[in-house]
Amino acid sequence: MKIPGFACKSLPLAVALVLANSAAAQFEPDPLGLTRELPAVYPQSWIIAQDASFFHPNDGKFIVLDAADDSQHGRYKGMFNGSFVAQLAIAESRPEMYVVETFHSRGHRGERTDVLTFYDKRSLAPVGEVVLPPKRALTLPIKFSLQLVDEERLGLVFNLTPATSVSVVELERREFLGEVPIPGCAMIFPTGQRGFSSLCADGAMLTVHLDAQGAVLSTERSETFFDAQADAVFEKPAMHGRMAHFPTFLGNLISVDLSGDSPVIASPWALANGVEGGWRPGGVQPAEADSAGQVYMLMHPGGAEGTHKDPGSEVWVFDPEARQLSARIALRLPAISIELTRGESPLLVATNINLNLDVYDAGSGNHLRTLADFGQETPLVLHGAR
Amino acid sequence: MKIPGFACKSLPLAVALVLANSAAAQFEPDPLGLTRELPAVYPQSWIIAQDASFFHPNDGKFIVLDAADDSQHGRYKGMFNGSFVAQLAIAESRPEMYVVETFHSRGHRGERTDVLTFYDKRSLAPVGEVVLPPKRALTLPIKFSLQLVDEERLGLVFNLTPATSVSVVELERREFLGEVPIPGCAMIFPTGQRGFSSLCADGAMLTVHLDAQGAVLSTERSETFFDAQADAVFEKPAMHGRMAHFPTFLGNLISVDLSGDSPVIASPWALANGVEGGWRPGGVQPAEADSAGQVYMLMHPGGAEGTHKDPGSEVWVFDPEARQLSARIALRLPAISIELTRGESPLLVATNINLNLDVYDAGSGNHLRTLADFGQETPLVLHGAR
Amino acid sequence: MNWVDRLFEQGVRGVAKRTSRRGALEKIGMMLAGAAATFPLLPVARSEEQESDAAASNEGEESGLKETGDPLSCDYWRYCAIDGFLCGCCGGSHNACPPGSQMSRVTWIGTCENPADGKSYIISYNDCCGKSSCGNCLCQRNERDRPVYRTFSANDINWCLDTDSAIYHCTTARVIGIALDS
Amino acid sequence: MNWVDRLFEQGVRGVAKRTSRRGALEKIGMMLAGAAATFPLLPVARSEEQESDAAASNEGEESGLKETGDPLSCDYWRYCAIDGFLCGCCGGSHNACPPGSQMSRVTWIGTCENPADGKSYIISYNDCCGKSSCGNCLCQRNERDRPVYRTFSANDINWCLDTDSAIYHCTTARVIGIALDS
Repeated sequence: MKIPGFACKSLPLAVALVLANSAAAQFEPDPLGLTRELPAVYPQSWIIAQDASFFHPNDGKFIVLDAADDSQHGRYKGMFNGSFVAQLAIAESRPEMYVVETFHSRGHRGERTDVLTFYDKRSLAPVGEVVLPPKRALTLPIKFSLQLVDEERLGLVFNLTPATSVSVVELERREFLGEVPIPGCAMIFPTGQRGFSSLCADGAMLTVHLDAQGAVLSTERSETFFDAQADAVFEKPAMHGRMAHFPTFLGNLISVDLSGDSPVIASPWALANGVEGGWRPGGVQPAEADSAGQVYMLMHPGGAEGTHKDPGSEVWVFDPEARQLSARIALRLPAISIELTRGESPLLVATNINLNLDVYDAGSGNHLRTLADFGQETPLVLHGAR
Repeated sequence: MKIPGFACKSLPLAVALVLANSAAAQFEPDPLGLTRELPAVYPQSWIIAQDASFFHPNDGKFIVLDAADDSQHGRYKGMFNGSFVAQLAIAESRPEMYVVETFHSRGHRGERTDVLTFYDKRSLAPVGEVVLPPKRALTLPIKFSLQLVDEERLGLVFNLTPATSVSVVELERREFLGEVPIPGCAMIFPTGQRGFSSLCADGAMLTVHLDAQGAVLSTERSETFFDAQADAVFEKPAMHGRMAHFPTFLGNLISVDLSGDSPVIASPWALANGVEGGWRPGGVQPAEADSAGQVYMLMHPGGAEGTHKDPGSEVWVFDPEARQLSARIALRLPAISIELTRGESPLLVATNINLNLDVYDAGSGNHLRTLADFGQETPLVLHGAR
Repeated sequence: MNWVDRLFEQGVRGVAKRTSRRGALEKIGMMLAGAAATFPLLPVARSEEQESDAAASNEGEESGLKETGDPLSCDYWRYCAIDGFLCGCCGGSHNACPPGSQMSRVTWIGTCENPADGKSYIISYNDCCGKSSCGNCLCQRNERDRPVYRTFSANDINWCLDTDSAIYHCTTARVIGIALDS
Repeated sequence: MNWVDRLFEQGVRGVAKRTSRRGALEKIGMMLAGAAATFPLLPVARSEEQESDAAASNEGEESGLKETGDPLSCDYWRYCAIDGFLCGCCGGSHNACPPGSQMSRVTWIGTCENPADGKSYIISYNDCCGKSSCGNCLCQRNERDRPVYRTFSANDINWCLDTDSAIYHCTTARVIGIALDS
């Protein structure tokens, strides 16, 4: 459908100017195509803020930030997307990160496709993907919806249709292996060499061990150890290695050792024992551990039925072995999520109720800085980078 | 990969309660599956706010609002999505609206697909689509990137790759017909029966007439009538029927009659003739006409090179036939876009610099209400509904 | 006062504010803790109830239920365990989806006390799906909300599961029965 | 003072505020008029210039160009006609893309005066593409911007056109020559 008589119109004059002058210029023109890269191992002070973009959830973001950097631009290292309440896992043994996300062929309609996307830590570019059964759990961000086991050879994705199961992905060959049903149970807590545990509605824990091909080797159900109606355990434990510290709604802590084949479940103890004020844990991501195994917990006073997602006005620091409260950090602003950076002098980073990130010295509790205006909408969950 | 020994876990107790009681209840349970509908012809006071969601552009929205409704919830009629700076056209002869939008197979990456999506005005549901060459112009919202001609039988989509062309779609059969190159020219201004005109970089107007199959019947190039360097015409005229009133950067108005086969281009006249202060038109959508043919223009004082997108502090009302300024409306807040509702007593709606919509009586200039908090991010352009 | 309300009282995010005495929560920031709207398992609902063909009719006005309160306010009694955008602020109502969205039929249920008669009713929180977040009147009340393993009472789950699209738009609150213990 | 600056002075939208004396514009609201970052036609650039393989190296520091001002500020001289998010605030720099984004090679050019030597230079505003809006340091300066029919000088166009993805992330400002008329 050509229009006769139309010639190619003249190039803009400015182009001619460039060509005429670049040879004679006293300087080198800026190079074309430069793209920044990041280190293969992220510094200890880096975190990744998971922005679910709740008001625009197809445009979720994972924003890489240096929590130790006082400069607005210097702290912003890069960003990668995650579509429709995506989940993130970060490998330690290779420079990779994994995002499980959901697309529709026409944005908000059309065929649904669930994908595990592989990101290179250095380039922040997608380097591979595995298409999954379109069953992954669509929930607010919970770290235990995507976990790595078998020395990071297998990726496990929590599904909810509402029937619950786990999709198994081989990460080196980038291959979907299969699906393991976990009826009545939810979430993925890595267990032993190549297994995982889940919390069940009846107050028990289900443990499944896999073989290298992702097939079920064995399953085991624990005794009932909590009552979801009377005192539910959060499905978001503070993890220190294979030790999972589960807070409960009423303010108990139940530590579960998942290093062996069978979970070893310790007796609960009261976090606020002897402290007045009805303090309870709460928030979106209420509990985390540092590299030394100390447990940090967002706490709010006046706890009652329904306050388990209230922001915490303090972070309490516990020694889980001694079963002791070792410090209380009064927050500058109430917070909904916390994370600790790695290493001996960790930073405590908290998503405050303004949806900015407050950075504290975890040892002294001193507020160091606030990370604001980094392109975020709803940075609900924080991940310590590595 | 079944786990032996797993039975289906018990249904929640509450379900049993429902079943046990619903028969005995003294009331009718709420019906299931109700969905609201809208009228096939929208009331005169309705507008559609085009939210490009510039910070999350894959989640653009078209929000249907009643500008005459004082109630926060009552004014919100519904919403439909538009992906990645979509464009909207509204049919008058049938209850349909058209959105041209862009998808990638993986949200922000992967294969690009451009689509013209058909919406039913009553259901606000997508009822069809035509896949287009992935060439549509990705710009900030401009109404003249998507236009209807031939008594709304043909839809025309402006392409920019950066070569410019127009995709032609048959709207009744929902079929892509072909592509018309318009080198050196841009935008679509419906002309005559089945044609369109475009503005060209050299200051001329190109007019193309099509046959019913979308093939080019004739093309015509006007005399040069403006200088894009010295005094560019905005590519966003105020349209009244087939009469296009183009403001220029320096504040002239050039009216072009597009009702016949050839554009009839009137001589320019100065909008601010005799008014002190260096007033010029400006904004994202600076000019609109009402049903009577009056032209409304966002104006800012102190105009200079580069101020042509500044928000206007006043709306000036012109009689284009008399070439006269007939009224000045001082805005409550400066605005970047305006629109008029239909009918004899139109409302003037303006996107203010807070990104809320101020509603004025177009006749008196009185501020009536502000439409805020309707789920918008960046409602850059307004469309009078019909 | 709920912490979400406190957030708005502080006015810390300009766009996040109460817009009327209704107390309907608006816009950003309030879904901080929980929000995807959603609700535990009632697959039974699919078979037990007739789907209505009527559009925007019979939205419960003549159901015989004694009513009080404002369905556009987060305080409304039926929302005791809701977590999401109120469909009444999105072009729908407390029991009808906005135009162009599709109601999920598998839902989560809550138990709320009706102040008009003092009885507790079973509420089915049907999500409306297929368009992106409505963004208006985000309402979060966590009473008897439980973690995701208690699927049938966890409000962090998106229940656009049996719909053509998994994308969440807003949430309704349908009365479907009387709770035995009331 | 630019109207965008005025918007922030007014502080009308809580999230939209200046965050430092740099004057770098932050977040929402500022792209009100124009913004998709982008810029007229220089297809010639593709063939005339060598693409560098180096990552994050030789970002212009030793180019021999006299420099002044702050590349993280919207006031920076190279940005005289930019319209978009500054890549320097997004993990890149004024002439390098953030990690994982891809630089467009067909670009629009502007002509800006360098206050350090009083000469006018040709600036190529290469977009970085393939990730969604960076959202930081939105900077809009409309000097010599023209409507879309003047494609090579219209800043309302998204120039992620020769890239793997059409999605716009942020914008760089590369000096590529001296303007004859300076």
